[in-house]
Formats: sequence, C-alpha cells, structure tokens
Amino acid sequence: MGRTSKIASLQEAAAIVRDGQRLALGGFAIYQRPMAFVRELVRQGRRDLTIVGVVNAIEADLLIGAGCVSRIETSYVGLEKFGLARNFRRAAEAGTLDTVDYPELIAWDRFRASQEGLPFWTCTFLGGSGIVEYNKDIVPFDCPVTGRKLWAVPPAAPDVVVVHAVMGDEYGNVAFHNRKMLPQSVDITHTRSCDTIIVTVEKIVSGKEMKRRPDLVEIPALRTTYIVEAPFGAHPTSLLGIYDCDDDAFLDYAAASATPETFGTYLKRTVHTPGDHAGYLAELGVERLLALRNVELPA
Amino acid sequence: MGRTSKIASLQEAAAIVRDGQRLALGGFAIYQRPMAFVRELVRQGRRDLTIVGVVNAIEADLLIGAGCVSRIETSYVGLEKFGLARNFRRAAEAGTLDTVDYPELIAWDRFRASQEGLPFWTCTFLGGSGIVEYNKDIVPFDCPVTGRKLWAVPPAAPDVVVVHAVMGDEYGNVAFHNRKMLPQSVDITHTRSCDTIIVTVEKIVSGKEMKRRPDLVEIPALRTTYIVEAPFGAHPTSLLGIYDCDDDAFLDYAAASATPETFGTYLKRTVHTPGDHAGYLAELGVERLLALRNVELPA
Amino acid sequence: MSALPYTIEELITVALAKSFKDGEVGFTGLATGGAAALYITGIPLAAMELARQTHAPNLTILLAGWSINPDFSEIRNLPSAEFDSGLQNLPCEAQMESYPGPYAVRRGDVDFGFGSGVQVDRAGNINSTCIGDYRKPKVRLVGSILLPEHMTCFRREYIMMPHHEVRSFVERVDYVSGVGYPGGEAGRQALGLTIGGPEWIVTPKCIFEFDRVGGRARLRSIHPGIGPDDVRRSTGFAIETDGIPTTEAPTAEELAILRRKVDPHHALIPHGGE
Amino acid sequence: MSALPYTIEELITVALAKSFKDGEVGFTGLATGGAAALYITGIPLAAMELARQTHAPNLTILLAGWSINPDFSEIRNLPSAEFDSGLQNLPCEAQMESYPGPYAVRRGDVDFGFGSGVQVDRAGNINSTCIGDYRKPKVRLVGSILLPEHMTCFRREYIMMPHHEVRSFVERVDYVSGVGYPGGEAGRQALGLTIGGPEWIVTPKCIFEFDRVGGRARLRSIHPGIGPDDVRRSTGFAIETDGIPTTEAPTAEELAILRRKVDPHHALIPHGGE
Repeated sequence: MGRTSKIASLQEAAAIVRDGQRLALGGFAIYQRPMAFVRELVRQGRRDLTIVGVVNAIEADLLIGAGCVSRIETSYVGLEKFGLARNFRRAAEAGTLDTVDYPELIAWDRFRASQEGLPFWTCTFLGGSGIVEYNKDIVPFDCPVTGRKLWAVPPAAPDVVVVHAVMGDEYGNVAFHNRKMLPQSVDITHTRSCDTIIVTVEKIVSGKEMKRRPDLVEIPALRTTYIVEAPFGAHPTSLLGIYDCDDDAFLDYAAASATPETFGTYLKRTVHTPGDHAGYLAELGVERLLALRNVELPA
Repeated sequence: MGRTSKIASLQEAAAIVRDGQRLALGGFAIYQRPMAFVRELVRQGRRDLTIVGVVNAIEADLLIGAGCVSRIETSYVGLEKFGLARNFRRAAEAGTLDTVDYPELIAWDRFRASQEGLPFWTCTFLGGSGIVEYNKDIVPFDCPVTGRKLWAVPPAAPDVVVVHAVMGDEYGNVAFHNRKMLPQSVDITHTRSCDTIIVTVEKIVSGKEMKRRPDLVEIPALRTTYIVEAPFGAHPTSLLGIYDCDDDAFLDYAAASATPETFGTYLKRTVHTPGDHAGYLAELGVERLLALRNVELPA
Repeated sequence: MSALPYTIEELITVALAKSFKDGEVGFTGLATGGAAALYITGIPLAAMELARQTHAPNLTILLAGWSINPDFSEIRNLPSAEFDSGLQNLPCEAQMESYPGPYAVRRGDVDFGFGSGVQVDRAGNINSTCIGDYRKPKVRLVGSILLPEHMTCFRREYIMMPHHEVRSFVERVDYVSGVGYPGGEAGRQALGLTIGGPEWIVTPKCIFEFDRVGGRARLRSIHPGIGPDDVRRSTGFAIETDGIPTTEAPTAEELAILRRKVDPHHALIPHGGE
Repeated sequence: MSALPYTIEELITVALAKSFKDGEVGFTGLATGGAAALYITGIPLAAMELARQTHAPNLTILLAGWSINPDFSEIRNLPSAEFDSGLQNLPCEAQMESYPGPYAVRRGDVDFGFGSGVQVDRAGNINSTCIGDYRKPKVRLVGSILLPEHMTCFRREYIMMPHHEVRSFVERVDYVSGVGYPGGEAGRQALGLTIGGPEWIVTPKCIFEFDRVGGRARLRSIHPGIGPDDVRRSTGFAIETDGIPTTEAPTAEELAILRRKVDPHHALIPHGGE
C-alpha cells in the first residue's frame, strides 16, 4: 500500500467548502492572502459564508462584494494604504452583512482557543467597550479564583481554514519561511485551529526535498486535507520574499469597488472570464508577474 | 546620557533572589539548565524557595539537596537516564518538601497564563486525577458558556526567572538557536512570564554583533534584569550545539546523592570549595571542557 | 505659523519626547498616507528617538508592534507596508516573529502607545468602528483593531488626532472602540480595568490631558499662534480655555538634535528653519 | 519461550501494529534504559513502522512528541537523549520547535499513545507519582509527567508494562496519574472526560482490554507459552482466564518485514530466528 497523495485541484479543494460554513482565510491585512482560492470560491458561487479572522482585507472584501458572505467576525476590514474596504462598508451599512467585532489580540486568541480545545478564551479587559456592548457571543463571568470581572470569548471554530504558503510536498507537509513575520504566524495558528485545512502553495516539491528542513515544516501532513499548487496564488497580495504586492492591481481593485456595478464588471473581468487560476495568470501576463518576483542569489 | 549596561556578576545576580521567593529555572529535564546560577544560590545559602517548573531535574534536585527549597510545583522531577532525583525523593518522603503536582502541558500553560496576565488557565481534562484530588490550588468551576466541568489552574507567577542561553549583549538582548527544541521553547515562555529575568550566557557580545540576527533575539533588552557571562554555565547539562551533557559528572552526581552525607561531601567539593564559577571550571579542567565542546565549520 | 522657527510637528514631537521617562516602552503602529501617518507613526517615532538621544537612552521603541528599537537614521522614507521585506530588513535589535511575541503586552510591558480614531469624546473614548448606530451604521469603518488593547493593556495612551474638528471631538462617541475615563478612574475600576487609559489628546491646535476623578478631557496647553476661540470652536464638547498655558516651544538644542540626529533625512516629520 | 521462532517483543509488536488504522497518529516518548525503553519506545516505534510498511502507510509517528515520522532505518541505537543534536539530526518530516506545536493535542490530533507507570489497577488507572499515601509517601516517584494528557487527550492509550507482577497490577493505584475507566465510560463522562482512555495493557505475559461498561480490565489474549495460572498469580486483581485466546502469532511475512525493513539493525527490539 502506498501513501495517499493529498494533491487536489483548486476546483476540488474549493468544492469542500459548503454554503453556510465558517471560513478562515490565512494571511494578515494585505499580506499573503489565499487569493487564488478566494477567486475560485466566487466562481463556484458559494453563499452565506461566515468569515472568521484576525485582521481582514481584500480576501474578505472580494467575497463580500461577490455576495458569498453573510457574516464576518474580526477586528479590522480595510485595505490599509489602499483605503477602506468598500464592499464590506456597503454591505455593513445596507444591513446585508452581520458584523461581529473583536479586539485584534482576542481575535487571534480565538484561534488559540480552538487549537487548545478550550470552550472559551479568557479576556480581562473588555469592560466599557462597544465590543461587549454589542457582541453577545462574549459571555461575562466572575473569575472562579479572584472574583474579578472577566469575559469568556468564543473559540474561532472555523469549519475550513485556507492558507497560501511557499512550498509543500504531495503528502501535505508544508514549510514556512525561516524568518517569519506575523502573517506567517497567523497562518500557523490558523492551521492548528481546525481539522479541515487547505493549503495552496507556490510549488509542490518532492517529499525528499522537504525533508531537508524538517524544522521549517509548520504544517505536518497529518493536519493537511488538501494541498494545491497555485503559483502566484496570493496575487495581488504579496508573498514575503517571493513576490511583492501588486500595487496597480490593488488600485484597480479599490477603484472598481466604488459601486456594485463597477465591482460586478471587475469580477467578470478578473474572476469569471479568465475561468480558472491559469487563465487569471495568463491575463496578468508574464512580464507583470516577473516584475513582481523577488530574486536573490542562491545560498 | 548613555544606555545602561545590564551586565552583572553571578554573585550580584543571585543576590536579588530572596528567601521564600518563587523561582523558575529554564531548560527542560536534563537539558540547558542554568547550573552555574544554581550553584551560586547554594553558596549564598538561599532558603525556603518555591521551585515552579515544567519538567525538573538536577537543577531542582541540587537545590533541594542543599536545603534551599521548601516547595516544588511541577510535573516531573528526575534525572532521566541517570535515574531518580534522590534528594527530591528523600525530601518528599521525609515531608520536608511540599510537592504540588501538575500535568506536563498544564505546568507549561501556567507560564502562558502569567505571560498573558490571566488570573488562571482553563483546563478541561483533570477529572478523576490525583492532581485535582490533592492540589487545592486548582479550582473547579462550571464553564460559563457550555456548563461543562472545568478547572482553573493558577498562573506560574514566578518572582524570578533564570535561563542559560548562548549569547547576548550588554543591554540584555539575548539570542536563541535558529533551530530550536523544546528546552529553548521553555526558556522563551519562562522569560515572558515574569518581570525579573536573569540570563546567564556563554558569551556577551557587542550590540552590533547581536544586530546581525534580530530575528533570533527572543529576549529583548526591555525584559532583561541582569545578563551574566557564565561560560559552560549549563554544565553538567548540555547546551544544544555548544557542548554535550557531561555523563561522567551526572553519574558522579547520581552516586553522590545516594545519602545526605555523601551529597554534603559532593556540595563541598563541587560548589563550596571552588568558591565561584571560575573555580568550578578550573576544577573540571580544560581538557574535560574541550572534550564536551561541539565544533562545526564556520558558515 | 510660518513666523515660528519650528513646525507644529516639531513642537508636538518635543512635547511628547519630554513626557517619556527613561526605561519606558513605547508602541506605535505603522500607518501610511498623509496626516494619519504623520500623527500615528512619524511624530511618535521622532519623539521616542529624540527622547532616546536626550534624557531616555533606555527607552524601547516597538515599531508596528514587532520591530524593536529600529534604526531609521538611514532611511529616506518610512516603509509603506508592515510585513514586507523592506521593514523586515530595517536594522533593529529584535523582531517579533510570532504571536504572542517577545514582550508581554498583557502583563503591562508597554508603557505607552499612540492611537487614533474618527471620533474622540470628552471622556477620552475613541471610535474607529462606525458613525451612527452600530447596528445600522451611517458609515462603517474598519473596526476596533488594537484600540481596545491600547486603552486597557498599555499603561497610558496618547490619542493622536491629525484633524481637530467639531465632528471628531464629540460629546459621546458613536461606538467605544477604545475606552477612556467614563466615570473617571473609579469608573474604570468598576469596569474591571486595572491599568491604562488616555494620557493626552494631541492635535494640531493643542494638547488635552485628563481630570481622572471627573473623567473629563481638559486643556493642558494651546499651541503657539492658536487662539482659545479657535480651540473652543473646533471642539464638540465644552472646555475651559482660560489660563491655559501655551505649549512650550522647543529649544534650539532640541531642534538641532531632532533635525540633525533623529530625522536627518526628514523621513519622519516636516521640519522648519535652518 | 526459546522454542518459539520469534521473540515476545516481536509478538507484541505485530499485535500492536495490527490494531492501528491507516491514517492514525501515534505518540511515543523516548525512554532510556532497559525494559522501560523497550516497552515505551522500542516496541511502539517498531509497531508503528511495521504498520506503516504494511496496511497503514498514512500512519503518523510522533517520536518523543516532537520528531514527526522519523526515519530510523539507518540508526544502530536509539538516541539516548530527547533534546540533543543526535535526535535533532535524525531525518524526519517535521519537528516541533516550540510549544504548542504543529499538532493540536487538545483538539484530539493524537489517536493513540503509549504510557507506563509503577502501578496499574483494574480500572486502568496508572500511577507514576508515589507509592503509599501521597501526603506522606513511602516512595516518591517522578510525578505525573504527561500521563494525564495521555489518558484524556489522546483518543486511546496502550499501557505498556514491562514487568507483570502483583505489586504493579493492583486493585487500586495509590495515586491516579492517568485516569482509566472508573465507573466505565459513564464514569469518565461524569468526570468531564469526553475522549480517550486505556485501550490495552500490554505485558510480557498477556494483553488486557477493557470492559467499558463495567470499567474493568479483562484478558484479551495470553501469550504463547504462558500459563493462565502464571497470569493470575502475577495480577493483583481478579481476572477471568477461562476461554482466553492465545495472542496471535506473527506470520513469517510479518516477521520478515519487521526484521529486514523495519528494524534491520536491531536498534528497536530484540529479534528471534533466522
């Protein structure tokens, strides 16, 4: 008997996300988002998703603008230097999106609660905030030890987690940067908080090659449900050390999201018409992708 | 005005530990223990300490055998392949040492509770165990969300944390191995759980040298109280990649701890008579230290 | 203002710098774009570095929360992105590679931070979440982000408001993203908050401090060249302007250190004079 | 025993291997020295690797909890230390560099583990903490270590007892380091335990399984060459030996794979025959 390959196509992987599920998308703000996967979800017309996150940006705004999302639980939705997340804003103001706010560290701790199998995460500092005034999923209680006022914050409890990483093998071992930053740390926590884990990677390499740096494998095969090869799969967000943020594509996105109509045109042009991720990359063109690429001298 | 140096002698650093305090000593089992510091505490005749730890070994047993400890909170005290911790065993059986048992992961989580400023750590799985039967610092409570039976475990709350690391600078920035193992992870958690942090290092290097790898600095200067240069400061335990465990010294220790009398002789020979860490190293001799040393080709 | 031998940003920078004590730890985010970036990132970094180069050599800077004691003396512009190679390669003493990181924010490691919002009220509550009713907002904004932590886990917070206007300085914020002094210090205690709270509100016109018993913002100083009427008209809650001192002007020596050593390439704030 | 064409360790290894399902995750510590090392580390590793090389290619090995799917086909001896360069450099697929690590033990990622103690009782409780009264112990031992987690966070536990003696197999352990089936599965539920518990007790003489309603150990099989009287006399609680089958002997093919591919250098367990 041979070991099972976990390689799937983007279509197959996205198909396991069902309408109404709780979805956590890796990365942080405008960095290292699993955008190829997000675009495939839009193509498949997923509906009624709950996005659960820490600091969200284009990956959430795009899904919201495409009508896939009915609820979001996070500390931030915006495009940083590219401005507000206009689809998010419109949906929240129209009342078609349920917004559930958390503080940033607590939004992160909710994934730790899921990782640790805890029924809640303890928070000490929510008194007086709009968070507890409006978020009824947070339960106040008295500390069983000190009597102090505390809040029980619900676990993130995602049904599916999707992250985009640099490389992995066919069994689903996925390596991370040696020098990490917080987007990589979010991804690592996310992939330990859930039992259905989809990882899109720039490149699938042999198991033998992966074994050269077992210390960098932060997602062991045992946790991976599907691994999908999706080069430039974070575009237009950056992938640290591999390619830069595509500022032009972000500006295009920000402008297109000004109205539902212009955003509809944008989705047609960048998501539906290209048909799949290969079509999306072909549309961008070799010159543009190579210009974004980082290169350094081999070690 | 110039920046303050945090360099201290072993004597000065050990002097801030007061009788009766809660002390956490870095490392894990028989790996990377701050033994030079421990020996200095014995020389200074500290009394009535509480050792709070995760997995303890010779560093705790030696302090217990020297009469410095009245209480220990941990999941394990033993010498691994070198046998039982006989001073610990004797003191526990004689009733002169208060032993407070925790499960291993929870013993670790107690430091996370201190790091996070939480009044307790939530545990789900203690029902039926001797831990909760005898450890009355653990408070049962009903989950405010699910009603499920839970236990509130007290934070580690050390007064002083001491770890031994490879290198740091005069301001107290301390770097860790690029490829870590669990003893290094314990140290990192320990040094974030307390506001009085003593770090002994193999070598104090310039701030400029430290700045070459800011990603490896796990203890920033702001958290360090004292930094002490103590070469071979973990001996007889190992320091990963720097020197091996001194098996002969461990066997000597294990044999000497057979009775209070033989252990008294051992303390006199290895701790008191050498007078300080330099004397201890001189007693071991150059040949022995160099034989334990790891060398590899410079990168 | 042009008559003054320094910019308003230099004035604020020096005033902030003097309020930091040696050995403290200051946290600032990396904001991008215009006035917000200047008030949340540029001025705080310049002020912390000025303090380091004068009376507080042991002050620790947490840039974007994760680059510890960065050296930006050689940079021409602030990095425009938090998590790209540019900031990763900025020389510094230590970096946070994973959460929770090398400082214990919820143990109180951070002495002060800098935050902002679209609204601040007389109790020092700030709002970055929405305008209008939260459940049916007129304008939905980005969310609370780290403001709850800034206002309760840090030991004090400098609220940095790049625009001092009636619509931003309100009687009561529409949503409390970060909690101020409702009911004063006693009010915070009753809410279970043990440390922290707003220290100043810094604007282009003045600096507010807080009456911690009454839980109300009051003027600490008005910047040179700004009239009391201007400040009152710009503020949506009642304030007393009588007897308020003028914000202390920076000395020639302070300006010299700021311009030549702290920010030689004018990467952090606009400079005047010379 | 010498008449058998396999060792008792081979017998146990094969029996264990067959009980693992494809895709499961197995956890074993790195014990050192004699029989304990054999039962807690050598046999479990051999059994898991045999399963991987036969019916369970997707089984995951967690060695010492942190080296994932190590390749020990080239080693001559098991490393004698958990956190030295030797084990760090043992080829594997992934390593845990910090706690909490790459598998979520408290989400139930670990399907089975191997644990031991100085006492096990009829309910499957195990003790590694003390002999006699906890508050005034006759013998104080190392402590509970990870046994509480083994018996409640892992989905099942193989209790590995290298010595099958009356003093180790007791009516009631002196201290519950790891909790078994007091009151059966209903008893565990009442204690708030949602998963896990002892699966087998493996000894040089026999294998126990559990009546999960009554919460009692019962014999599953007796090893070839061992008499029922011997098992009864060695066990400090009452057991039924009538009608208990003999532990299934390994096939020639199983032994061949075990000896030639799994443990070619006899680094894990003693081998017979050939």
